[in-house]
Amino acid sequence: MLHEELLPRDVAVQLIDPEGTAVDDARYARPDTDRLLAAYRGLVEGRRINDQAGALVRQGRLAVYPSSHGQEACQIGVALALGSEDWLFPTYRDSVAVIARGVDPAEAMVLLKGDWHSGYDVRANRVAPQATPLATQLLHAVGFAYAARRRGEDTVVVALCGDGATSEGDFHEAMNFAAVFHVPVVFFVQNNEFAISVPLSRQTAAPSLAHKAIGYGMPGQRVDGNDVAGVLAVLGDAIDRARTGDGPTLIEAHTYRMQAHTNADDDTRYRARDEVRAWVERDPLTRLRAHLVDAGALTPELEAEYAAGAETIAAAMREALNTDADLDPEDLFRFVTSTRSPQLQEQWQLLRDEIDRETSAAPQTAGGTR
Amino acid sequence: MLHEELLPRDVAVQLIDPEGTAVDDARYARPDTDRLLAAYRGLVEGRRINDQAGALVRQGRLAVYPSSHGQEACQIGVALALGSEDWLFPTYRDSVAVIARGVDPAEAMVLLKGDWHSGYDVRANRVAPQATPLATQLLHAVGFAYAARRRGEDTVVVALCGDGATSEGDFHEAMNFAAVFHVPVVFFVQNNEFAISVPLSRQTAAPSLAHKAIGYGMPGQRVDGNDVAGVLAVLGDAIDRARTGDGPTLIEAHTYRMQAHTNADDDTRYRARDEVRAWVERDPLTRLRAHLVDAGALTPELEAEYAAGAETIAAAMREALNTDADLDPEDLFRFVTSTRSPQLQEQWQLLRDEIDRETSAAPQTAGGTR
Amino acid sequence: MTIAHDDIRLDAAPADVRVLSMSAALNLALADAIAADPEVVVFGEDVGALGGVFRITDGLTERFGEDRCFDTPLAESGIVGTAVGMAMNGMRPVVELQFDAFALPAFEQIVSHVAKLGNRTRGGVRMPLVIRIPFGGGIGGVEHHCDSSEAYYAHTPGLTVVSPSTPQDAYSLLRAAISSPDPVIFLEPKKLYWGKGEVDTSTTVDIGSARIAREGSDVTLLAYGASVPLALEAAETAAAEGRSVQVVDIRSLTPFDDATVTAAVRSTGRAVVIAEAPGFASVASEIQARVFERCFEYLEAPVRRVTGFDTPFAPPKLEHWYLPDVDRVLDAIDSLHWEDGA
Amino acid sequence: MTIAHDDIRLDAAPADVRVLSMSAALNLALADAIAADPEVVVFGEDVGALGGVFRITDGLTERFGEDRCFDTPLAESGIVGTAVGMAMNGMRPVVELQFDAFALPAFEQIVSHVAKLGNRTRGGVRMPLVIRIPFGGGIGGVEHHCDSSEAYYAHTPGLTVVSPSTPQDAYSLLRAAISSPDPVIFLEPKKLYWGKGEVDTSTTVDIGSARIAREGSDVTLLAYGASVPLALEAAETAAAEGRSVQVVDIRSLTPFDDATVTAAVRSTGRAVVIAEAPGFASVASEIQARVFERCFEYLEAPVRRVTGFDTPFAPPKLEHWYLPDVDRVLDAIDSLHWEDGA
Ligand SMILES: Cc1ncc(C[n+]2csc(CCOP(=O)(O)OP(=O)(O)O)c2C)c(N)n1
Ligand SMILES: Cc1ncc(C[n+]2csc(CCOP(=O)(O)OP(=O)(O)O)c2C)c(N)n1
Ligand SMILES: [Mg+2]
Ligand SMILES: [Mg+2]
Repeated sequence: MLHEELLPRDVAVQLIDPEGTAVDDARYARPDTDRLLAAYRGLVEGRRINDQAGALVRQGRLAVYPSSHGQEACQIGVALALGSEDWLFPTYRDSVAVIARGVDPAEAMVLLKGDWHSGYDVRANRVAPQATPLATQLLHAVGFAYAARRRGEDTVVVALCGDGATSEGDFHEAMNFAAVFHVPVVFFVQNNEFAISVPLSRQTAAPSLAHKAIGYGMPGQRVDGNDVAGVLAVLGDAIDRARTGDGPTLIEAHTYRMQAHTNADDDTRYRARDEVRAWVERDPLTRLRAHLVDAGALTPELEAEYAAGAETIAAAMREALNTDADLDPEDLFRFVTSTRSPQLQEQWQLLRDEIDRETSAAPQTAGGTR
Repeated sequence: MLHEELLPRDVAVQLIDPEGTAVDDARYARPDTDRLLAAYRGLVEGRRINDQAGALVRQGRLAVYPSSHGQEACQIGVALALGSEDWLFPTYRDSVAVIARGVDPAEAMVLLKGDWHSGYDVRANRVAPQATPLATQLLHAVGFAYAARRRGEDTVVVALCGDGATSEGDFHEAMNFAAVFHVPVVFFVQNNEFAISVPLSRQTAAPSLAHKAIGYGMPGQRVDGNDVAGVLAVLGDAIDRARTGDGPTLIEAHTYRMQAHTNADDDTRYRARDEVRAWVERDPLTRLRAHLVDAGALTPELEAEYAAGAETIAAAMREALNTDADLDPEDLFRFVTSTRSPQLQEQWQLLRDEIDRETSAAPQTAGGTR
Repeated sequence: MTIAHDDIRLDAAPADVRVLSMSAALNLALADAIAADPEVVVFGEDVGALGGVFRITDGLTERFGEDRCFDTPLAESGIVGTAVGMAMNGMRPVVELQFDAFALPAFEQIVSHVAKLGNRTRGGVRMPLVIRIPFGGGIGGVEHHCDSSEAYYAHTPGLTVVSPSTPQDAYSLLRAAISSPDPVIFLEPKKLYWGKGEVDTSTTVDIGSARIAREGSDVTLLAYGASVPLALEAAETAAAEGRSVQVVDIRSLTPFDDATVTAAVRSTGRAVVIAEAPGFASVASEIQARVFERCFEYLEAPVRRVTGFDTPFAPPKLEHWYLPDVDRVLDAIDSLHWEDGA
Repeated sequence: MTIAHDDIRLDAAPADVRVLSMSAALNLALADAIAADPEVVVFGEDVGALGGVFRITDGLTERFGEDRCFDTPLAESGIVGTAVGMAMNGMRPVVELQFDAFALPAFEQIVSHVAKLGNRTRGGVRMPLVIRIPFGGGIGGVEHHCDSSEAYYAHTPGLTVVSPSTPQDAYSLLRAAISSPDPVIFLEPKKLYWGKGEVDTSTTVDIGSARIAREGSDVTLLAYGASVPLALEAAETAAAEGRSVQVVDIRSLTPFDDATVTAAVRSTGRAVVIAEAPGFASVASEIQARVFERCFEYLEAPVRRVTGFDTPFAPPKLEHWYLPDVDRVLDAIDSLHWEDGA
């Protein structure tokens, strides 16, 4: 690859514009209608998941929820672009991608509900635990891909992070290790213009985040992150390259976080309502819907079917989250190491005694444990 | 600045080739003869310092010495390019630059002698302590430059690191902070092709280290690190830009570490003698000498004068290092914090008692302290 | 000075004293420090327009401008490393790291430079910087948001480590930390951010001094941060059961106030150390060991400790089982070989 | 098993036992582990062609190929973070971090992931990885090359932390660490790298077990790493003065062998803990506190500790004043309230 080919385009790849009009591209083909329909279904479900989670937070059933409202094209694009043997390394904001990948919504929400730190079997759907410490998971993705390639598997790993996370040292080290070891990883950055309150302009002075790629000797590309067709095409291309041994790629998807960072955040403190409103016009659902309706592919029946599917997921989320899990205090000690140390056993006994006394005392003296 | 202008050239800037022939450059002017003579004097002294330090290690007077033999054009280029109000943030390998900047050789060697961690007054010559933890000092340089600019000073900070250090997360964070805050820092990477035993090809897959700059939105440039004229020109240009408010620059100087990493290292384990020998022909001294002799500027008298000057420095080093410093055990406790804590005072009393007993016991029972 | 959880009205307090939450007291300390010294700057992630995720820097940018309080790129080593350079060049940076676990990327800068630069340069370069870290649990936060990492810092020579337990100390200790020529790790107990108390801005506190938070003669509770109100509550309950419990707010983990602590425990002959962090190789073990060694002849019973378990911090819904609570403290007190056989 | 500093000839030893330096024993353990399990890989800075700055990986690349032992880019968080991903995917990475202080850039990965991933996933993902770190002083190294950072790791729940003091334990503990399904921080006392001793490759050692390194009845010395030979030397000297000194090699800092340690100290009634690291909030304070608490009724005197000072590690020429030495240990023993009034 020539040096110039490592640089991203000056304008992000876009295959369907905000009005739903097809945009032709010399390099990237638009996914076919079936795939776009599947993507649309995903977007509808993703949006519903975001809305439902928001409602559950307000009802006190979720401790916290970092919404990907507005970023669903990235979330669904990632889930669809991955092959079944591939792996996803997501962040706290990627619950929609995690669920779209097949993880049970209730299990995906365990972290945000507060029952445990991660609630799903990572191997069942090939999804690593959602990572909170920023950019750290990118390195795990690199090591994971290294091991897969070493075993001769053709697994590709897609690692997600946000614009803010690109400033962390671990982002740099992950990109560099990936390039030097030439592992099958695609780094997919959702540039949603904010890291909590800090806008991209405070995060970097680079022409684009994708321009970082050449510094590692890997190709970088920019895509309109609200255009699921573009995301699928650019991501698909990078995944293919990774699978065939052409090494890692950095993709920057330009999107926007439509809601506050989490429910605990107050975004009126740092951005104007006008700015947020302007992005409504670039909504990933509206444009794909317009495109598919224009193409005659999206019928009212299909729309109703998708909406119903999304409702089913939402209902399942409500049900799961309205049930209080039976939590076992001994779990605190069960998984720290594979064999429980004498110290932890002693500590568990202390706690068990307390709980026992509390339980037996409860009938007599409500509230007191002594 | 256009995006393309942030990219380095495909071929490193060179103003004098290995044979000593002048190379013209559209952008960078060759320093005048006086400056080149000053540089040559510096190279002669630098080489002598490296040789002398090596000898002192063999004689057991220095604990360790990371030699910059072969890299003197970088060391001297940096020292000469800096204005007197500017600051240098060097590494363990940059003793020659530190001394060329004005630090007393004996004080510069305190670390390597083992008397203390750093031996010079950083403010006297505006040289930060030589840094051992790789890339960490780049961030200090950024903060330092930030403070200088905030006070309205036109100080420029030049921060040094090696090729290996560019892989560290702190390199990335320093570049990014410098670019975002637009501070007057020049990052000068001496790519000497090795990080201890690890060759550059294992360190990065990038077209060049200078290609990393665009990922931060700052210009990157490559220079022949064995051509002091090129180093002075490229560094001078970047320093001027920084001083006039045009922000940071990343410079990669391509050079070669002619000796082992330190005296403790055995470079025959990881590189062929032929490879090392090939670089003798690109020696920074030979080419500048040829150039200046050809130009009629470097007379035998001047050569003798420079050699004598270098001998004086070497003699001073020998004298300083052959003297055992009077070390005070209380120093262990003196500088930890500005006020000694009761804990440290207690611990010092313990040690003082031990030493007192040892001293009084010594005459009677040699060796024993009880 | 105890925490008043009621929202006492400002006009009810004497002229120079205000009733503030700890978060407001910290905000006031930052504002006063910025106003008092042009070299004081506050920066970190989201400390500007947002005012910090806990609003401790609320309004500072608006009031003092971008030059005095500003956001950085998202990189903790970058934040601390840059602060080191600023401190080398005459500034007094006060940086915020968002949560304990997110201070860890800066650990090399803190241990290898912040803690050591003064010593490395024989005092030639001092490090007058403050690293503020919201610490501890009790707020139902998810993983990585509730750790207590004071042991990492307290074990590192060269660092001063303090933690307030009242709004007054929050104000006074933060002012003292910012004035200190040495680097200070300033740990803010998240759980206490919203608790209120009187703050007299003219009150100063010496770093290195513990505080007798409650007098008592039977047993001494040694605590810091969010464990201090817990200790006070336990003391109250124990009083009802007829035991006179002294509470010492350690407040300054390093330097440590041996004089106050030793005298306190010698006076009662019994002690329990309380801290949220996992107990193994912790500040609590240090205090326990010191007290044992210095009060050996005075002890009626082994010094006990009540700490977090040696497990990762619990998820929100299991937190109540993890955190030291009044009952656990009372149990520890009960185990101290009382003559009445309790 | 004690360290024989004489260069005993190989043919003088019995058939299945070799006399090796600790560095050779570690090298052998790595080679044997690589040979035994295809998922074991060794990587880090300079571990390939160079064989590591201490030559612990000498010859591994040559013998087993680049696939089994290789150099990485120079980035410690990268090394550990990549190892985490490998471990998640079935490999058994053994990484080398060049010196204690240069492990610090990886601290976030170690604390937030290596230590916690197993717990986070309810055991769904285990972390069978080993992080080898040359540790401690005594070799005249310059700043950042001689620290002892075991407290940072031992305080972190989820990590197993071990350190050998003999070539035999170096071999057996490293094999055990590599076989462990859990992450192990393996601390190699630099000062002991070149000391020799017998190594029986069929000897196994349980992580979590301390070792009685010397029998004795008057006082127990508790030590690990390079402090073990120091303790043995002190015991020898004390014996000459008529005191019978027991030495326990802690060996496994976490999990901790309370049973052995408690029984040992109860049997003598006196104890001194020895470690090089600064004492404050250290593993030494933990041991001291544990022993105090568990042996309170058996103690004739307060448990003492002999540790590094609470200062940054000393420069080479001041090191001898900094490091615990025989005299300091003997002084501590002398202070233990002996009936003979010594
Ligand atoms: C190492 C680390 N530092 C700080 C945080 C606190 N934090 C959580 S999310 C966030 C902003 C992340 O921004 P970005 O990477 O753009 O992702 P986004 O939230 O926009 O999806 C911050 C600062 C963290 N989780 N990890
Ligand atoms: C954070 C950190 N990791 C590891 C080391 C050990 N170390 C010292 S020098 C060195 C190689 C550095 O290579 P490079 O940056 O190219 O500089 P050079 O020595 O070639 O001048 C290493 C790995 C260190 N000093 N700091
Ligand atoms: Mg973002
Ligand atoms: Mg190099």
